Amino acid sequence: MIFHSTQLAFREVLEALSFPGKINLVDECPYDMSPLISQTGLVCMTLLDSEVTFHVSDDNNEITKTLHAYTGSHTIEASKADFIILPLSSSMGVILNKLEQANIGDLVRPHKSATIIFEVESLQSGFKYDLKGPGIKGTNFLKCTVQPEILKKRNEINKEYPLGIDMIFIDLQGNVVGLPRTTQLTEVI
Amino acid sequence: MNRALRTKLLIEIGHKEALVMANEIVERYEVQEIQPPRQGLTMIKLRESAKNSLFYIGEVLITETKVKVGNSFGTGIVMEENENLSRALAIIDAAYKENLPETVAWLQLLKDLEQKLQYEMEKVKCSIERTKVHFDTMKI
Amino acid sequence: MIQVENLQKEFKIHHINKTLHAINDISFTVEKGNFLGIVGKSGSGKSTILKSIYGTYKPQSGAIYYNSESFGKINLVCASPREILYLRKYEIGYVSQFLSVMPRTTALELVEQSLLETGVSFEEAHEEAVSTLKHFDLDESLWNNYPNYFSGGEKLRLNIARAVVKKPRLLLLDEPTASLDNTSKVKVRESIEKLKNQGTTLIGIFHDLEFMEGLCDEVFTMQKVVVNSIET
Amino acid sequence: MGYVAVTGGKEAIEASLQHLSYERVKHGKWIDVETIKATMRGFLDQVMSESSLYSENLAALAMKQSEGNVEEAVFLLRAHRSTLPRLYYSTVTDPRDMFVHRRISASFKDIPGGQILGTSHDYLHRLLDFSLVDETEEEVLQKKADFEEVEVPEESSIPLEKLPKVMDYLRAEGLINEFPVNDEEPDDVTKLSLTFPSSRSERLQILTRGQTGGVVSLGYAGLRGYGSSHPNVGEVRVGLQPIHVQLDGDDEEYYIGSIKLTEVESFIPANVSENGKEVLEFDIGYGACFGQNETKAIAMSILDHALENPENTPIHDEEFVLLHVDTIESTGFISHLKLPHYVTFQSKLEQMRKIKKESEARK
Amino acid sequence: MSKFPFAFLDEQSKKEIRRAVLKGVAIPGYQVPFASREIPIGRGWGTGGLQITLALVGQNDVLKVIDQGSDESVNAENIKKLVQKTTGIETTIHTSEATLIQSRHRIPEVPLRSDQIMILQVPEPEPLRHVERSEFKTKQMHAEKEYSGAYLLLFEQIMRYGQTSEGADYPVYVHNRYVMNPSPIPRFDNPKIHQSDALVLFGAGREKKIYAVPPYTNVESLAFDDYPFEVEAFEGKACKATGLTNVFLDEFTDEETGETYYLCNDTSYMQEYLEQKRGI
Amino acid sequence: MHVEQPILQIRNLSKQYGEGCTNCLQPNAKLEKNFCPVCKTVFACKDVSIDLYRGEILGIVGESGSGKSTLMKSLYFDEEVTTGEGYLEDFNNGSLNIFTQSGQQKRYIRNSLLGMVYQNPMLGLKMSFSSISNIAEKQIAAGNRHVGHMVSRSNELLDQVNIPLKRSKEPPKNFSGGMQQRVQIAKALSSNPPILLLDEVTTGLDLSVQASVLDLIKTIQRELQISMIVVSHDLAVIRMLADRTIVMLNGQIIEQGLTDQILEDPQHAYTQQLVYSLL
Repeated sequence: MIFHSTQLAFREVLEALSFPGKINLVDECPYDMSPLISQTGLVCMTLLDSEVTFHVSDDNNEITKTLHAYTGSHTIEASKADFIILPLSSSMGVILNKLEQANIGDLVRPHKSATIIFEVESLQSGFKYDLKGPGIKGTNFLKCTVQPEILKKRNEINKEYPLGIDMIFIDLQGNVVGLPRTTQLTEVI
Repeated sequence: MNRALRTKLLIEIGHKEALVMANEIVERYEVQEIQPPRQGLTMIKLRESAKNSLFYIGEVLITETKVKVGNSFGTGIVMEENENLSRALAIIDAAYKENLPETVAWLQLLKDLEQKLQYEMEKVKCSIERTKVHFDTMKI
Repeated sequence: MIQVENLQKEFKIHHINKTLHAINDISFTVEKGNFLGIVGKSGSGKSTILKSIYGTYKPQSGAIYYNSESFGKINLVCASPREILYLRKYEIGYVSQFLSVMPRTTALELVEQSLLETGVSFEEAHEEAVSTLKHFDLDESLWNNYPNYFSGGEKLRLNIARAVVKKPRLLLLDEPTASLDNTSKVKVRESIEKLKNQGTTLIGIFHDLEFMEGLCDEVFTMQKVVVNSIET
Repeated sequence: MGYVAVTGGKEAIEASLQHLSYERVKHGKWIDVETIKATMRGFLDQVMSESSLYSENLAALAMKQSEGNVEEAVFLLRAHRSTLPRLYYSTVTDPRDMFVHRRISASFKDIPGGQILGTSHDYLHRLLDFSLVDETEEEVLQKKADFEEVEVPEESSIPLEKLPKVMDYLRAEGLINEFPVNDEEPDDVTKLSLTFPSSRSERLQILTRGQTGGVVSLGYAGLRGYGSSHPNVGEVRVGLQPIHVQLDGDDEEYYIGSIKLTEVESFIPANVSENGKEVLEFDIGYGACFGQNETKAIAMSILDHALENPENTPIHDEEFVLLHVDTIESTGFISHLKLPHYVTFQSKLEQMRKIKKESEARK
Repeated sequence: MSKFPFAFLDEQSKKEIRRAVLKGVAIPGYQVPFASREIPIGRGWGTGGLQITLALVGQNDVLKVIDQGSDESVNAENIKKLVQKTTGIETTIHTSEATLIQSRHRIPEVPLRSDQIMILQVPEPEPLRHVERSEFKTKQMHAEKEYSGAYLLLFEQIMRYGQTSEGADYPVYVHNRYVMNPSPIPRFDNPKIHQSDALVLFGAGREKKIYAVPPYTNVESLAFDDYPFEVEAFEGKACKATGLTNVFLDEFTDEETGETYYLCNDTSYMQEYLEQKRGI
Repeated sequence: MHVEQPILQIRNLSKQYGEGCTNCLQPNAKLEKNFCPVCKTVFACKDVSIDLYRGEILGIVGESGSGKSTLMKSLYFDEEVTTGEGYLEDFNNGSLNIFTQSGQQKRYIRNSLLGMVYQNPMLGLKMSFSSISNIAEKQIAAGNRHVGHMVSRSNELLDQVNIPLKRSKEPPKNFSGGMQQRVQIAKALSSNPPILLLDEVTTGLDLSVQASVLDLIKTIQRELQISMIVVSHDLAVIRMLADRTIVMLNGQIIEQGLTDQILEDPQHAYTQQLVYSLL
């Protein structure tokens, strides 16, 4: 039953955002969601429906069509989207551009900001970042293939708390890591 | 005959007919049930006359069925819980989409239903008309 | 110290659509430490000159050059309100026969405040205020009373005390002795002389010419009574 | 063990529920759902309107289960609603297309189409009819037959499916402001939390699903001086409203049935300035709800107008009105006071004792 | 007639609640509005907490429900029964066995773990409601971080009584940004939310708000430098059954002697403690 | 003498209610007072520029509807300006336009750098909280978290505004209008803001009460060297308090200068009308 799968996926995502940096594993989606990573598809099915909007960067409409079919959610330009989905194929320029456009909410409704669902190669190797903030006992770290420039951009966007974007990273193995706006992130060189 | 009228006739006055029509199709064609009859809601969007805007007045309980006949999908929606009628309407809907020859024959049947509905409504209207207040102008 | 050139002032009164000419083409110079007395008939525009120097009136044309300690030579006709306020606080004093004060301020406080706003310490201000009030023979029982209840003479002495206590560089006197008895006049005269000796420049209008005797270095006479012409 | 813990709720609940069930059956009588549906029209209409769920079958079942308690019946339906998927939105339905069964105007005597009384309690002498005590099936069938045998005109003369509106006459005269058609998608308070300032669609939705008693009380308070919207009922219409849906990807509409609807337009004099001059015009207060609930719809029209014109009185205060008319919210919160508050009470008690002790020590 | 979906709510409703929960976690202490479904228990009877539980719960969860410190009080039983009826999951009274703990007015005495989620039922989520009754204005105040009103209430109490008089539901500052009502838990439980190992979620069904305190988040009870926050003190009092003193106590009167005595408010904790003692 | 820097600079502040139209948005628009007869837009403030210097009292005089109260409300962020800039020397050294700051920043400016005394004490006070709490509220807002300090500061201010300390725990609703106004002033001052805004503070008070409030304001200004903007329709109040005065009419500044100059040598027809009706 798909609702058992989405329930489990939701709990993994919730745990990931509650403990930034902690690696959680999501099951594969029972449906074919390619070219998305299967787990990205399942996460989308867990969170999206006709009441919210999404935007897929770098898409020839295939992902958009699939997501609409399975969730009933509608696509919209990046600046207005509740969810921005950055598939693995997205180039650095596109990613920076979409992040730049993402809705950060306003002071009365900071929850109206976009959630970024970000596909990456690996959440276990690559650049190393120090994490601090709510959900983290002392400090934690994150190793991932996300370029420092992108996370620098993220820090810039999130400068006036409580405004900002929240990110859910998913890698090729189906690992999930959450990065809410409250997490302070610095690259370890 | 357009779909709105057709569905109206079958729902308001042609339950029996709908089941018969659907059976004709089931007997002759393969009918695939894509969505077995299920209950759900339809939200009603109303036009209000003060500012000419729209609002939601509430939901109505419906039973919905989706079937596939040949290459065509058909939908049956009916208020309240009524699985049989919902399924029948879905099959009839699919039959029309698929342009099955039976639908041609149904036209007369539907026209008879239309006449019957008009007759019934006329009766109701006449009865209601009795409650109209007649103001007579006094002669002075 | 002060140089008035071709000063002209008129009042345009909009609702009756009239223009009143007050003074026309007035020029004179006062050297530092000198006392200029202005004489002339009532309505000849004597006060207008003082009020133009003090900034209360805006002249239409002409210039009033004043050698300020803070700003150097400054044309008071074009000075900004903030500059005028500064000069009033530190350099230019003005005494008229009217006393306008806050309702709940005592005589002593009034004189003290005059000094306090220039940044003097409270102790010093108090000391100076006491000696000045003593000098003007203001009855000690009045010191902690509100001036609104004072007699005309008492008010005027207080008024002068308030201006004099600051030892202004330029003091404008607009008929300050008009309603004073003779003893008071003497006190005023004494204190003016004292100021003068300390280097204060003075310009004054006095009703009684006797008072000016020996006090003024120069007298400027309003040559002719300017007729109030009416334009439509 | 000699201690008393606050446990043992489980058995008590079971027993209490058994008592509850027993109440319904203890007289050995029952009523079937079909009978309720057939004979309790007023109840069904009120429950469907307050629960915001149009289904006579479910409303009748809810009534049976709740033993006729409206509050409970509405609650059952609202909760049931949460288990059902929202499958469709209807296409825009306009009460101009209503098949009118009743239409009256308090503003004009002779309106085109006429004053049609239809079915109404208005002119009923509220005398208990003791003949109903022993009413038999034969009598019921006889009464039914009697009505159906009354001779009616051969042809109808009033276009009940396309009855003109009273306000159109005032509009034609320029006495009512004409608003352009506004097709902006309405907000839906069942899907998105209400925020203030609220939108018109949110206000109307909350009022139409509001508790009948609550909406009527507030409307009444508005009339009595706690508001300044004093209406003249322009038109009350009751009838069957056809509902259509548009299926994804199809262009042809689909008829799904008709619902009974009450609609009210109230005329409320209002100052407007035109080219800098003050003139008097009529504003419209709008009320509409499921079923035949005329007082509710009229009260709604008063509140609609009051909320469109904010003022510093409760009836014109959107937060005051909209946050307090929902039956589930008000009855739920009032009844929650029955829940144990041992911990909060203990905490307060401790604080009070401490304050008292210290204040005595200070004396 | 019809069967109910798993965990009662239809999937779309759950999605909305889940999204609200995630935003709540991302903005600690901020009240995320949500539509709030009607469910089969009364508004004000824990519908907010229950909706969160229903949106979170899965087949592998073990649920504990507490009301006023007791697992077997009527309301707790009732909620537990509903979840069980619509999901078939296991329930427990032992804090350590639960994955989800829904509670009204208490946080268990047994320390929570990071693999547990605490869900608190909230009757009034707005800490500024007593300062400002308009929702529009309180939202603005949160937006501007204008919390002088919340402190003012405490200040006024100190002026009147010489100390604060807030009982339960004592407001807290979360992550140094939002002032939040911790739900009517006693002040005794406030420190348990600070740097908690477990995620704490708050649901207000009637007021239609969801908010959260993630694990390891700073939660300070409002106080002044010279009037520090104090929890309820049961000075010189101990649980009659266990002798424990470092717990929240319920007050009882012995019907026969008229004597006042105290027992642990957290009954499952008391039970576990007694069982363990007997075992030794 | 160094060049004096204003503590507050307002540049081209405008506040309009309504969208404006082709009639009223052109330079020489035909307006009825400050109201556009075509689109009903109200131009409450139009292109107002002001400098306020440290320690001075600036008077703003004008009839009701002249825009003076709107100006005050805009300065205190009670109203949002339509266009215009504002710079406070004590906020980022006057480098940032205060009107375009975020809600959080504006709240900080309002709480810490400004004090406001409203004509209606209901707007400035919580009538059922004790007076001492009312005064503390402003200190709390400015970040004070020490009850003892706040109490002593509040008592000091109550003393300064002549309210007996034994009444400090009474709520303002028990007080007379003049006392309420004095509590408001104490509250506005309690966080030591460099700028105090006073909006018709003596309007509606008895003459003797008026005098005591005016005296209090003057004393405070002298002793604390606070800058003030005093708005009044009453020239007598302005004469008593203000060093410099601005005259507003229909949302615009029509004349400004030294207060005695405005009173004795008014230039503008409207000012003359005001002054002549006073004298």
